[in-house]
Amino acid sequence: MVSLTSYLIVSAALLGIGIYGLSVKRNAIRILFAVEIIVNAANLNFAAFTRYLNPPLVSGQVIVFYSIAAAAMEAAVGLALILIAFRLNSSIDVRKLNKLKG
Amino acid sequence: MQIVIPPDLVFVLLAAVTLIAAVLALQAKELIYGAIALGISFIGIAGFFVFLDAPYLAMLQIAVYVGAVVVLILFTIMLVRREQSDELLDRPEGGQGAVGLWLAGLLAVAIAGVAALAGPNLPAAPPAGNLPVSSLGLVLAAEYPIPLVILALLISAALLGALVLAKVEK
Amino acid sequence: MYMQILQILLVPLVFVFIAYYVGSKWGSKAGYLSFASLAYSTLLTLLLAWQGGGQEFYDWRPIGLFGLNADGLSIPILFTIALLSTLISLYSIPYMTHIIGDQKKQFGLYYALLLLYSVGMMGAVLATNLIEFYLFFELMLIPSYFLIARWGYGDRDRISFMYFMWTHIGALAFLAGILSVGYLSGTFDLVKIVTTMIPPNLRMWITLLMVAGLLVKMAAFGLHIWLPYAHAEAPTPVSALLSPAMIGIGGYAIVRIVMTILPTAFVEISTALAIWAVITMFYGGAMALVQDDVKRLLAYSSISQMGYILLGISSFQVLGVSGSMFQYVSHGLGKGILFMMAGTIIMQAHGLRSIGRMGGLASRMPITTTAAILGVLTIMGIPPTAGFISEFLIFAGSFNQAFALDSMLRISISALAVISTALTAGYSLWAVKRIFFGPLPAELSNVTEAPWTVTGPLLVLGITSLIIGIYPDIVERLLLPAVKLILGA
Amino acid sequence: MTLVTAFLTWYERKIIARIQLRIGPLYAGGPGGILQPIADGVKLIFKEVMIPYKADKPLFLAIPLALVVMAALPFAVIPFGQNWVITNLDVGLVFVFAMISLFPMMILIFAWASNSKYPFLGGLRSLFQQVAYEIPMWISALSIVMLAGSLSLVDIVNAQARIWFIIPAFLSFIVFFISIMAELERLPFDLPTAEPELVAGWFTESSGAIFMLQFLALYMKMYLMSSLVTVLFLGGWWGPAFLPQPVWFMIKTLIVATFIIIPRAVFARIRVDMLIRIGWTRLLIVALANVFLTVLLITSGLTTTLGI
Repeated sequence: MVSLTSYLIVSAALLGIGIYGLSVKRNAIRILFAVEIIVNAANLNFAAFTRYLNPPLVSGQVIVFYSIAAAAMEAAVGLALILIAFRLNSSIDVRKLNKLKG
Repeated sequence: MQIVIPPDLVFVLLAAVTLIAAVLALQAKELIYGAIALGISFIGIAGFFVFLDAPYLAMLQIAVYVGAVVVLILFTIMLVRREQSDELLDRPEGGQGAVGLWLAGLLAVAIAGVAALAGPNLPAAPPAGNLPVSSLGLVLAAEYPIPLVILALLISAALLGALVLAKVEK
Repeated sequence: MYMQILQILLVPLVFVFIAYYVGSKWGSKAGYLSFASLAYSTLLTLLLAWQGGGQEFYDWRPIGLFGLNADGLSIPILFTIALLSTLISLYSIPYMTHIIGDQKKQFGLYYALLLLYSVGMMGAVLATNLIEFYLFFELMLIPSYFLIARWGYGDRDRISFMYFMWTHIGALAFLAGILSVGYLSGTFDLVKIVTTMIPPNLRMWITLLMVAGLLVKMAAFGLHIWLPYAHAEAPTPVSALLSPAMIGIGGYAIVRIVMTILPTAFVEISTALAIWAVITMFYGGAMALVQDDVKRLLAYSSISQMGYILLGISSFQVLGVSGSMFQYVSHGLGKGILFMMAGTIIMQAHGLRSIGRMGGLASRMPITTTAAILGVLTIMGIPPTAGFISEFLIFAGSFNQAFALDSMLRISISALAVISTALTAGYSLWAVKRIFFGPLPAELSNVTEAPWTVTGPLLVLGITSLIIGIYPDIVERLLLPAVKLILGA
Repeated sequence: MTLVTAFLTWYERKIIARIQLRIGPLYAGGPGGILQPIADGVKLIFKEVMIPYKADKPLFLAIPLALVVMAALPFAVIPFGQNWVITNLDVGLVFVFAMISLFPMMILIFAWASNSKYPFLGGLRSLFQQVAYEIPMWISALSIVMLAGSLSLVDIVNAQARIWFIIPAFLSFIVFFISIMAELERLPFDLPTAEPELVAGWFTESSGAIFMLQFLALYMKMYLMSSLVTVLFLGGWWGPAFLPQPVWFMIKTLIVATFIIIPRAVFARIRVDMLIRIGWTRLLIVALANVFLTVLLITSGLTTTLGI
């Protein structure tokens, strides 16, 4: 059978990919991608732990449920922000979003 | 003749698809392809959820992440598509690429290392028995009703916020 | 293993002489010897941690027993010091070459002093006897004085003298406390001293003497004057030992000695200490925010971090105290990285220390940048680094105690302390941004990445911080029982 | 499945021809025009596939296939009879909805990939419409889930052994039906493919086999929706025993399909703003009200007397 460790390793790799994207990318939409990947890595961990360590209880799944719901909102608000930033700045390069700088 | 697929193989394939798609999502030249790869990666995660006896989460993952989040992302990409310098935009500045790579690598190695270290203490196989779908609903309603309400309020707030933000001033 | 704990101290001590001789002959090669001996100590410490600790006692006739106590409280501290000094002896090879040049003779002296310094710190952590502790305490002061006076920057004679005087006066106050305890109770062995042996009317005075002496070492606000100078002007490898390893020993000694033998008196002054801690945190953070010299910034940051440790100790509660000791570990790792990072920049950019003239270095030194980001995350207490766990424990302990005492003052102190973390985040993130990102100044365009003897130690520290942050149980498992024992909880 | 689709296209032609008294479709091809779909298929397969200039080739070719797969997958959980189901998934209903929710994404990508103005506008409209109507659809199905106490389609049908859910949840049925009309982009909701405005909407640029695949997927989706209505509201396979269960299921599905088809011949197309407003302000509210109604129904004990 697949061990819990392998799930954790997959999740760690996803997290690494996400962190990489978060620290390197300049396109706001890509940054959103990276955030979603990180959230997914966390979700995977919750689901795996709840399955392996605490079978009758599904609290981990509940947290994933909340997390998915929150991710949808986050995407909606984030994209609305990106849209408005694009409208104001005609760019979604996070480096160029510095109009607030005095 | 029945072909028995070993679960390990499925797991490895799923992991490969998920991870490669995640990398592609960030590295694909065309943003649209990135979004599609992101969708594939999400579907891979949904596959893991099925493996983990959480079919409801898997379906939710597909419906919400792929069906809503990726659609929203695609939509936004198409709205801001005037910016054609995608590749230029995503070329990391200075040594950022290397730093990001090192940071991500170290983090992943550390977590995977701890997971492997703790490996002997962790169960190698899940306990027997299934998690019925209805248990999720029961736990949700019996133990976490207040977070559920807060979540609903949060969603409404986020919806209104997004509407206000994206509204075109006339 | 035969005399396992003693070997931790004895092997580097023997190598003091070997390193001196080898260094005088072959110059910087002595660094590898020093590295090897300290690495041996580090491995022994890890082995001890694996075994769950141990004690050794040797006859020391007129004074009592010469004991070495490696329990759950001292092992994490010991490990931090051992790891840092191991890595720093490797790091010193290129760095001291940069300072000393090719005067081979000096390398021997440098490594001999460095080893002696490490032995002093490790011995102080392991001591079971008050006199023994004091001796090791002095043993770590004197080599560091010579290290600063000989190879420091700037006005090094004056600064090293100031450092010596301040800490020595602190040590004397502490000595006065020790001697009175010894006189009143008739023994210097920590385990044999019981509070009741000391007359109640003297308890408070002795506690005040000891705590004041240790607070000088910890550079609490008002007693901190020496620290920014000493840390900023010491040669960077020495700063990287001074700041993360040495000053925290003050906090360790408060837990190990004062809280063990005089718990009641300590509780009485704990609220004052908590207020003092918060003032220190704010002062250090605010001063760090306005510094332009990268090493002075880190020095003030250390002051602020000592405030965290003091706050945790003053909560007088299992979570808070173990959080403080955890903070020693994570601060050691994080600040070690950051001082070594500063040294790397000084070395690679030929003495450049002003943050205002740096920028864009990420493109030239990616590994250093990565390590520095990890260090900054550790200092700020961001998961998944070790700093998160320790700060969380400190604040949890502080709030728990505040609610248990139902004291509005304490609650507001804890809340203020949490707010002060914003200062930490402010100065550290801002510094990273100014140093590593943004446009690269023209005069830095030919800076290159440091050799592996520099980047290797940086990465080792970063990974250790990550591992402890992800799996804090390896430290907490040792700390909790020991702290519970001391607090009698 | 392909046969069913072919049959459906024929069926649609016939009905519309009857209603609108068109001469051609009524008499063309074979006995009753039954060969017409086959002729269509052969023609479309042999036609050249035109790929527009600067179109995104891999996506342009892959999406139609994916559409067919997406439309075919949910049939795995639709129960045609007591034991006539490929897999009885615990979360069958959510699975169907999840697959349906993938359609707008596919269509949008395809529209973008064809690199042309009209398909893109059509794709955006399709996205708006399907996302807007997905929500009332989910919420109206919620009351069914509450009544049946399960997400498995087999359990839902079993719960209707004595009374069809269309009776206790009639409001829900109406909302659901309107929503699937919009989801299927049938008239009067066929804005994404409105001929006078957008040539042929999001499949303007498709031709030959590509067009055939899309067409196939759309009609399969229609059949899927009809069977979903049957499962959720019309008691699935239940019926008098003189016919086998799958036959009952087919008959009911066909009736639903008929009702989906008829409006095409009867109604005019509505405006975009009306469409969105109906979806978000009317249907959503009715669907939510319906949920409360169902809660009342269950708590009042009426459902137990009805024997659900």
